[in-house]
Amino acid sequence: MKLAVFVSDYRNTVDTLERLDVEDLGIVFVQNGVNHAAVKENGEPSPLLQKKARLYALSEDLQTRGFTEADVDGRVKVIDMGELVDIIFNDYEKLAWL
Amino acid sequence: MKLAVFVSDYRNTVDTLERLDVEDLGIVFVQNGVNHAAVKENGEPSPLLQKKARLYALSEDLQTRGFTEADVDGRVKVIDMGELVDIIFNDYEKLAWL
Amino acid sequence: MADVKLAFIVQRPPYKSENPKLAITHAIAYQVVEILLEEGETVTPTLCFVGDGVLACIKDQKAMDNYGITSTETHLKNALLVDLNVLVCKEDLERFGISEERIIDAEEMGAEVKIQAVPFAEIQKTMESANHVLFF
Amino acid sequence: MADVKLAFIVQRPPYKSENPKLAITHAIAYQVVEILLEEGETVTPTLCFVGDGVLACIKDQKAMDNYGITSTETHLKNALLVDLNVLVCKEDLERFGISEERIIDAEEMGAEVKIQAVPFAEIQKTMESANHVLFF
Amino acid sequence: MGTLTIGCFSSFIGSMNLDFAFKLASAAADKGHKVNIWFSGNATTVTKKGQKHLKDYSHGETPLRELIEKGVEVCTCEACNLARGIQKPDAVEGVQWNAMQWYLAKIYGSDRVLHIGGE
Amino acid sequence: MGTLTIGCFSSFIGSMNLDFAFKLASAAADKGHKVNIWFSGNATTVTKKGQKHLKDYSHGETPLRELIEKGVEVCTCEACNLARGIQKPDAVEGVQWNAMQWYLAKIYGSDRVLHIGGE
Repeated sequence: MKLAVFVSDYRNTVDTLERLDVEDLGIVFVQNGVNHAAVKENGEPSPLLQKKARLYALSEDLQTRGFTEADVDGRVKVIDMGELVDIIFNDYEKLAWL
Repeated sequence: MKLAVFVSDYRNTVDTLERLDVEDLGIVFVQNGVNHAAVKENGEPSPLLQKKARLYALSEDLQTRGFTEADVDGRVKVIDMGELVDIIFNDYEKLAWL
Repeated sequence: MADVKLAFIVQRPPYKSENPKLAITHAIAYQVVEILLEEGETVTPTLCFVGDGVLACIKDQKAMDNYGITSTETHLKNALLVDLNVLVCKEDLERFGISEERIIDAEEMGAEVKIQAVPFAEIQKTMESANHVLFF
Repeated sequence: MADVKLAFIVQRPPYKSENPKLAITHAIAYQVVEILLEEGETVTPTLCFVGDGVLACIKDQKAMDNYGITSTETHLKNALLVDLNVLVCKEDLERFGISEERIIDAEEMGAEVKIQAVPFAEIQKTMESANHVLFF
Repeated sequence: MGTLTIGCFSSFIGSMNLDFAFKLASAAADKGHKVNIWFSGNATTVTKKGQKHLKDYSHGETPLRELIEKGVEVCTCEACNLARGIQKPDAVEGVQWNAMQWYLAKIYGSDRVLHIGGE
Repeated sequence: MGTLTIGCFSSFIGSMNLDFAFKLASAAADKGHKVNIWFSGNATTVTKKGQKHLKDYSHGETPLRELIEKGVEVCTCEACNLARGIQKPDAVEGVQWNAMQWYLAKIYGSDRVLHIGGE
């Protein structure tokens, strides 16, 4: 399954993403989810960045929270809303907002 | 400090309760917080029940979720809304809703 | 002329937000969607409870007595009465120690289907075969 | 004739709910509360950021540019301009690797106070000496 | 007898926070305590009058009116209401319209404060 | 060009979910895609007209009107609105009033569905 998962929170109260078995996974960090891409805790990046997945973070939501591209982990691609639209239509068949 | 903390969620996204140093602590499980009092995970009761605190759970909120007193851990006192009012005014000086 | 399959995944407990209830009511609407579709077009939702969402399936919810609102239990019974396919994750039921006799059913109301406790792998398959997934 | 001390504790990140913003605006209202109180009665809030709440203190928030809404940064600057006591948990700043130069200030606007990074123990003391605690 | 001030910041319908606050306020008032309630943020939509009482949904209007009748003081954040398109004539009668200082002033005179934050 | 249906279930103001949905819908429409938006639960309060545009708050009315002008189809859950005291004449013009089957029917004809659940 080609699935793009939207992570909009920094702390998740669901473990769905850990359990899902997805062959072609994208993780899109939006809203407070961008903290996963831009913040380290005790020097450690978010465990979500270790998933076998293409990783994206929305530039608008990074900027809103005072982050710049320099803060973003190298594994994460910074995209804008227009690029997100293309990713949604071209790269994934199903979308999940956790 | 005499503090009554209201826990209204099953999954907490804040660690405030772990860090607070309170000499006279009450924990009141309300709404989905009652799951801490009535549900075990893998046979283990919620870690919150091990806090050095007086523990209460609201009967109305247990019943709403299909629980009876028989489900509730022995350390937790089941109270109704009227008893909660008395606890608020008689036993604690400050209240915190996490 | 086709059927569109939907996986409704309820992953949070009831009574914290309207999510679990709205998952059920939206799934039930599959019964009346035909008035907005062409002949032969259908929508088939499967309603799946996983994680803390399985807590929605515990019977004897006294939401009406205590808060004057329809319980999630009543909504689930309505779902069973319209033959909706309702799955609950077996591993999560076991994790919470919820026995099968505590699971809601609507037999006394004449429902022909029951909530089925299935391994997570089956819920995964439901998501794979669905055209769209909706997480609540 | 007395002063009532309040501890406002912001423990969640901004932009997920209105909580952090409302904590700031409610604390700022201490400036105008006297119109509703008797002579000599005052309310003194201390605004404390702990846990993920410290993320509210990062400067250069472009909420207006991107979403057309006042940033939490602007609200915090307003708080400093009215001499509100604002504390941020040092341990949490360190945990997130947020250096002091990334913390919001309102010096260029003429504020005389700054956000103070303090150990959690001091925030604990603030709660102890407060008449009431308000968790956001 | 004491004074309890409750601050409500959560959305109306769904979270049960407002339902809880109403029941607590009612129980405290029944025991003779003075109760004040402040609505801010998404909670302010509960002050809109004309709520159709459908059993599927939490209902705010009837409990609000009952509380006001019992002498509970209720106030809503004017700016929060206006931002949501709710004008004062649209609100339940007896609900006061004011700003944050109302809450602080009520807290000043309270023995207990239960601040129920937003979601 | 494809069809995207977005389901919005979160509270208006605060969570930024609706702000995000509006921006995404607008970007998709600008690229020539067909977009549908369904409001249910606490999200339905965004359809109330007469929202005062205060800079401190997310504003729903103007973006909604812009989206409708761009051809985005917008529908709100009638029962959810009525439970919150919002009648049809109180709603932004051009917003459709219907029930859950509207959402399912739009999903039927969609290439992509982004269901943004509640808080």
